[in-house]
Amino acid sequence: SGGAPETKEIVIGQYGSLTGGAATFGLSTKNGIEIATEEQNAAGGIAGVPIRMVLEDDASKPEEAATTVSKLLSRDRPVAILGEVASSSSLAAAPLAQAAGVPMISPSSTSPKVTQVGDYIFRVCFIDPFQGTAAAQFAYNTKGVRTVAVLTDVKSDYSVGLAQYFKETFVSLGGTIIAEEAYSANDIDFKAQLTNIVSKNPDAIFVPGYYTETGLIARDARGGGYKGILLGGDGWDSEQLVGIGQDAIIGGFYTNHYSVDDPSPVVQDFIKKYQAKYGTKPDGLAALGYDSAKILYQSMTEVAKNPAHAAAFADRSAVPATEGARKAARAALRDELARVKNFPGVTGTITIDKDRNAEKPAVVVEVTKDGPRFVESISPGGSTAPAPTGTEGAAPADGAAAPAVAPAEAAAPPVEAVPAAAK
Amino acid sequence: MTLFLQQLINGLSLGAIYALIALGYTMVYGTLQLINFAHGEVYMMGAFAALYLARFLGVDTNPTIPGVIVVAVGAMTFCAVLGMTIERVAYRPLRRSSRLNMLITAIGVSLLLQNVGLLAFGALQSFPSLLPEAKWQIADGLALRSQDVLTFSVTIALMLGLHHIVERTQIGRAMRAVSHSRDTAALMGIPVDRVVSFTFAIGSVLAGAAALLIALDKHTIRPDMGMTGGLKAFVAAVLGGIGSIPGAVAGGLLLGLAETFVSGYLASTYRDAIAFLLLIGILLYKPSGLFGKSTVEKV
Amino acid sequence: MSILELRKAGIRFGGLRAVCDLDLSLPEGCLYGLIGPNGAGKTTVFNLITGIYLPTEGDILFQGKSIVGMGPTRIAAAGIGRTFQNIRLFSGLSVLDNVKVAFHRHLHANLFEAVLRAPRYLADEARADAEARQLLDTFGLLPMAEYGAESLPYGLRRRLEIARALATKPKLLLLDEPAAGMNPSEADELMHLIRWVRETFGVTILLIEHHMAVVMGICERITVLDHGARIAEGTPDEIRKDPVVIEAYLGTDVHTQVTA
Amino acid sequence: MADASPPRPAPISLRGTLLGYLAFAVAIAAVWGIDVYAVPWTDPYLTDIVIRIGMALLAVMGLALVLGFTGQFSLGHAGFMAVGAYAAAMMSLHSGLHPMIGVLVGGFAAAVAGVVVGLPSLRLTGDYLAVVTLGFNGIIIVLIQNAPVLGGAAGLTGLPVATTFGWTFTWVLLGGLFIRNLLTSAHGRVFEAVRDNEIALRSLGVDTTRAKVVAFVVGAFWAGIAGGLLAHYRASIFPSQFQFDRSIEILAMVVLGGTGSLSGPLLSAAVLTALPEVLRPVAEYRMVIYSLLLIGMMILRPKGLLGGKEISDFFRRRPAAKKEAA
Amino acid sequence: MNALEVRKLEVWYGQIHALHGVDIDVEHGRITTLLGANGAGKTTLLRTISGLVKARSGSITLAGAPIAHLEPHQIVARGISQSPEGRQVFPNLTVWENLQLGAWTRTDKAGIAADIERIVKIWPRLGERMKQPSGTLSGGEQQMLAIGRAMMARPKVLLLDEPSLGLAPVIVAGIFETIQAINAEGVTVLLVEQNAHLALRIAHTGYVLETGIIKQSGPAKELLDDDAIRAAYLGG
Ligand SMILES: Nc1ncnc2c1ncn2[C@@H]1O[C@H](COP(=O)(O)OP(=O)(O)OP(=O)(O)O)[C@@H](O)[C@H]1O
Ligand SMILES: Nc1ncnc2c1ncn2[C@@H]1O[C@H](COP(=O)(O)OP(=O)(O)OP(=O)(O)O)[C@@H](O)[C@H]1O
Ligand SMILES: [Mg+2]
Ligand SMILES: [Mg+2]
Repeated sequence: SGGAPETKEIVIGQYGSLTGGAATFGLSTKNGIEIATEEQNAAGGIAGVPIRMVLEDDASKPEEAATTVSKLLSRDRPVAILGEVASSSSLAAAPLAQAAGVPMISPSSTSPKVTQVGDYIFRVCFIDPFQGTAAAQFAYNTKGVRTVAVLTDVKSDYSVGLAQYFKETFVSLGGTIIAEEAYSANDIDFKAQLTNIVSKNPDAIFVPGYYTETGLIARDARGGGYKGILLGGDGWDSEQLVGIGQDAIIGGFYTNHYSVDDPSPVVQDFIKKYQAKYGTKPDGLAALGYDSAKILYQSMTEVAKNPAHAAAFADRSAVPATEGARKAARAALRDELARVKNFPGVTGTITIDKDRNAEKPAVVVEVTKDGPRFVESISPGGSTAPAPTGTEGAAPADGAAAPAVAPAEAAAPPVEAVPAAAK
Repeated sequence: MTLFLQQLINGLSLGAIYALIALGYTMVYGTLQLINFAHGEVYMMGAFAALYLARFLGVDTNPTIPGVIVVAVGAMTFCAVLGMTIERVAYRPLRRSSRLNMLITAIGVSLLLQNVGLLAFGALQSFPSLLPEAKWQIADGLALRSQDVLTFSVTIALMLGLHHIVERTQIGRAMRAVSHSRDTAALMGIPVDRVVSFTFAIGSVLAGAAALLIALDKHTIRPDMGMTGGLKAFVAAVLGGIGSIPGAVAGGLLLGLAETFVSGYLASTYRDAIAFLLLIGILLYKPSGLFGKSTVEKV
Repeated sequence: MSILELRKAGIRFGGLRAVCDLDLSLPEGCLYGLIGPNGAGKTTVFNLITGIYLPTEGDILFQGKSIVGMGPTRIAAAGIGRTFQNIRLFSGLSVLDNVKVAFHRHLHANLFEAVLRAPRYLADEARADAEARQLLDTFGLLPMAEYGAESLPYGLRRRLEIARALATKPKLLLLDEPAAGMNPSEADELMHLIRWVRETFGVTILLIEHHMAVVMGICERITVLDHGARIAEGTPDEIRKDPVVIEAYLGTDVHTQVTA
Repeated sequence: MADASPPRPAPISLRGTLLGYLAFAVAIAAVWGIDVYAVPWTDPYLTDIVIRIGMALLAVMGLALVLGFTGQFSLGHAGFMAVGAYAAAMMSLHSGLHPMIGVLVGGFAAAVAGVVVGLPSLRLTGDYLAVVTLGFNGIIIVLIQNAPVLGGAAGLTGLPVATTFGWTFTWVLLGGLFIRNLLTSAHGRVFEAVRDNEIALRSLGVDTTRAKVVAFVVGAFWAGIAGGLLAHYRASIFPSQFQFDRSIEILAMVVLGGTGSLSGPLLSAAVLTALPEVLRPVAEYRMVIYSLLLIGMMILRPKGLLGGKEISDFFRRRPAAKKEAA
Repeated sequence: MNALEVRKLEVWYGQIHALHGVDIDVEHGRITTLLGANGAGKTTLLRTISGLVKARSGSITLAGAPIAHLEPHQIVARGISQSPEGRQVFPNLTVWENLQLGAWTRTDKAGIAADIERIVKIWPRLGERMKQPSGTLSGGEQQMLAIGRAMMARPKVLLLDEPSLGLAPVIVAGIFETIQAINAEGVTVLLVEQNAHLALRIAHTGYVLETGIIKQSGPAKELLDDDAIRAAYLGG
């Protein structure tokens, strides 16, 4: 590697919402990625070359997300790109990464459309159809819920999507949706909708929104006299949830990527590091950020076993001669990412499927005074929860008591339809 | 019927919140003809000031009446100082230029405070219960919460107090005079700068009061709460006839009721659209708002 | 034939009858004065004629047709031009453009021709420019054609308003205190100007004025209003001697009468 | 105040017009020349910023007309962009025509929305109009969010990508020429007169409602074009892109550029679009600094970046102020 | 002793040079009038004295004390009040409220009420319209209000900018009498007026301003007889 720059480094690009409406999510993700990168560099980087993370803010706007990726691609020439949280931003930027042949891993965009953009686009989170299905199965099978009211954040594609998949599965299981109401992110008052819902007295209320509102929703629901089950998705995951919802949210359930009380060393180790560095417990987005970077680095380490690829990773010069090598290295990285199997992540054991989505279990946790408590783990498809490397990412904390609910049929999380699965 | 009454209570309680913030908007507008977009952010800052003050004094874990009063007064004072500072630094240099310029500066200040808030306070924080909370079950499916009663009564009391100040006192007359022409007001011997400062102080104290009441009700405060709350309050103030104090309250209550009843009886997915449509309808019918005096423009 | 006729016209503002039962008939081509104490309702009469206020009673006919309810734009288009007691210029426009705006109704080119600079538009524009400049020249404003209207001193703003009203090519011109803010010499000059305008453009003029020298000097007939109602009507000489008018309006001070 | 006189060149000559057309043709040729010969060799990031500036210019020129010249306080400009964007996107997705035809359709759709909003609401003034247009913006977003055919909150994806440098700036030149010519024509005078004194204008027999609606519709049309281009820029659009904050952003560009100026707002559109890019190195402090700069610029240049003038004024020799009282 | 002295006053509006080294003495307890054509700079001078326009250079003293650096409201507090050109009543405030604001610098409630009485006596029309928003008054009524409002401050020096503008002749006579009466109570008056005849008749001293320059000055009687002035300002 004669013409290489004096201080060798491998550049990874990252874009996310550091400002704007989704800033808190972007910042969590950034923190998780930062820890992974520090770990990797402490362990010698990739084949001895340190990683340099170039971070760009997209102000929570899709078209700016595309601009940041365009900047990353043309200025920083990264080996791979991490981002975004919001599906809309990932969707706007992904075509650029795809066209440039640079692998992009979204930590937490759950819209199925994102990875459909092309074969360079990956994700490490489960997708909405799966999460919706999981929540519906939990409600119907585990909690015996038969009637549900759904309260959706109409402004959020995440919330609308999740609600949609939940409803489809829940109905196909035999349940009834007896009320559908909506709110908008940033609302502070939900009494009107909940007065309606409570008057119908459903067994459960499914609230696929972000913790910022769901805590308040829980308060208004309980304040309105509701006694049934409150149910949600990974948007609930935050240390703040109980502070906002107080007693009202205690006893609620939500599906999540991981559970902080999971005793597995991968999880506890991550939590410890995170807490030491940032002073709070990591939320799901931080964990996903961490996993996305870990998977990337593992795959890069694998690819870098080929010295030509290793050299190409560290080389950012625009000389056409090296361009081919860089392309080849990134293609190899893409292939490697597509092969990821049973990766022991904080957010469970991750396998990248043929659609470049993460096949992994969801966990259901209960909100308690002392934080989320693991209830059960739900695996996708027909696969049993794998536990290969001794790090039982998805292992139930309180023994085998909680059943791993598995849909009857195997179905790779399909693209537009819900797993025809559960019936 | 109980459902209807419950929704009515819901609507009034939401409306009182809008009204409370709208009062501050209207105060400043009445004097400066400035839509003070930063008002929402003063309100947000007031909420965080109250939180940190409560934590600092230990009132959050051990609420006492004097402690709560200190927190309330502290938060309102903080808002007053912040409001006057904003006026001094960002608006006063623009006195001589158009209202639109001040509007943009206001937007700039609003963005600034919001982003500073985001960096300083993080996403969102829970606000402790400082007052006892009660709920009266009037009938099955019909309940009234003490917070709603508190917010509503404070709003009405403030409205009456402000109305008195603006309509019946010399300083109130001076505010209205300044709003028409600063030069002519100065020719009366009115110290325009001081009147404007005073207006900002009052408007900001109102923001502080609103922040505290809402934080005590919702127990959540966030750096972007000014944006949404502020926007709704702005709409409420205009609907009521901007510059009119009873109008701000009427506008706020109407907006709250509209949103609630649309959610309750029509479709919550279309809530904002239908509520806006209603407001547009009202404005087309009464082009200067519910209580707005059609600006006296004699030809 | 009378070009303008008010028949028992009137308007109330709340409890206040600002104008009531007013009959007024303007012969075509005359120069007619409307005077009366402050608050008598003179400006209100103008506002009724030009459609800014809707009369609550009576009828207003212009060239024999009722114009009640037509709205200011259509009434102006029908041929009634006016100036305002509180001057209303387009402060962001130049003096020249203030006048050119008034030609707008007489332009033939549509919006797209204007944008594409079609020949028809260019012809329009050239014509408007020439006519506007000529009008400004007449009013002694040509040297200031390119200045912002805002920077004109008070007296010249009044002149500009008259020029602008004339540019609409009205058949009836309503002037609300055109000599206000002018000193006697300037008022004198204005008097000649108004007379000249009437002769050159052949317009009928209805004039509100408190400068008695001007009113008495040029008006052929005068109506005197008080409390919204007519208290006298006649030639300047009759009016000057009318004891009711003297009591209510003119006063006995020689100097104010002659020179005010 | 002597320089308050607007720089409208007196009568427009045939020769000037022909020269203007020639200059326009040259400019179009230059744009496509750059598109073909320079853009492929340019840093895509730079091109990206330039294209985003182009789209901002189109949105801003419409509002400059409505707000800066006609004095109508509209807070819903992003709503018209949304109408344009979604109309264009639906055309492209379902008709198979060239995306630029979709963009044109988007412009017309926004213009129709302009009539629908403008006719009833333009009898309101000032802040009341602002609230109504803001409400319209809100309604549009809610309708899109609730329309499954429009993708709802998840937006529309898989649109053809067609917004290149060449097309963007072809539209910018067309829009710029259209609005500049409109403003320097008799209609432009009427717009400004509406802003200055509506009552006086009506007393001159000019239909002020019509004038306002025309300004509104023209403004909406170009906002719609901007929206259509945005839809075909990144293959996807989302309702969240057209919310109130976007309207505010456009408003800030117009006011910072100076009301009553066309090139001022265009300049500030470029500045305010590029500024966040320039501020990238400060990462999460970006918006803090951005807002500080916005406040600072407003205070230091209260009449707009160009002080209420047009760029061309700085090149034209103005007649010396020979102001003497009469 | 002069109540008001203006020395070498230079005022610019941006590029426009509105006042060129103006010198004026307003004698204590007298009526001084300022004549001049449209745009001569009369209003500019009054606004500069009141502090609304800041001079580029020159000095203004009130009873010997410099005031040019003061804010307008401080100048009012020192005893100079003004009835501005174009009336400038506060349209949304009632007549009574306008008058109250005129008395901003005062605290004697009884005195204020008495002064309002006095004004109503001079102009009964205002009394009838006490509760009406002043924006709906006729032009002349607004002018009465503007003068009355300036009197409410009980000024030492009263600046009047075209007080007779738009008033009915019978009222004009009354206004000039009122000005004389106010002056008789010891208030110094600086009067800008287009009605030069009347102004010169009640004034003691006169100044003639032309395009920002004082062209002539002297006892009012002399100016009244001056041929050039007759031709320029008094008409035929
Ligand atoms: N829009 C209105 N609302 C209420 N009162 C009004 C309105 N317009 C006019 N008035 C009242 O009507 C009366 C007549 O007013 P108008 O302006 O016509 O008087 P004017 O004869 O023109 O007097 P001036 O010579 O002083 O201008 C006044 O008393 C005025 O207060
Ligand atoms: N705000 C302003 N900006 C620019 N120029 C101004 C301004 N105000 C006045 N001027 C100019 O200053 C000069 C003096 O104006 P001023 O108003 O003092 O005249 P005036 O003597 O009061 O005239 P009038 O009798 O018409 O009231 C005029 O040339 C006028 O155009
Ligand atoms: Mg009048
Ligand atoms: Mg003057």
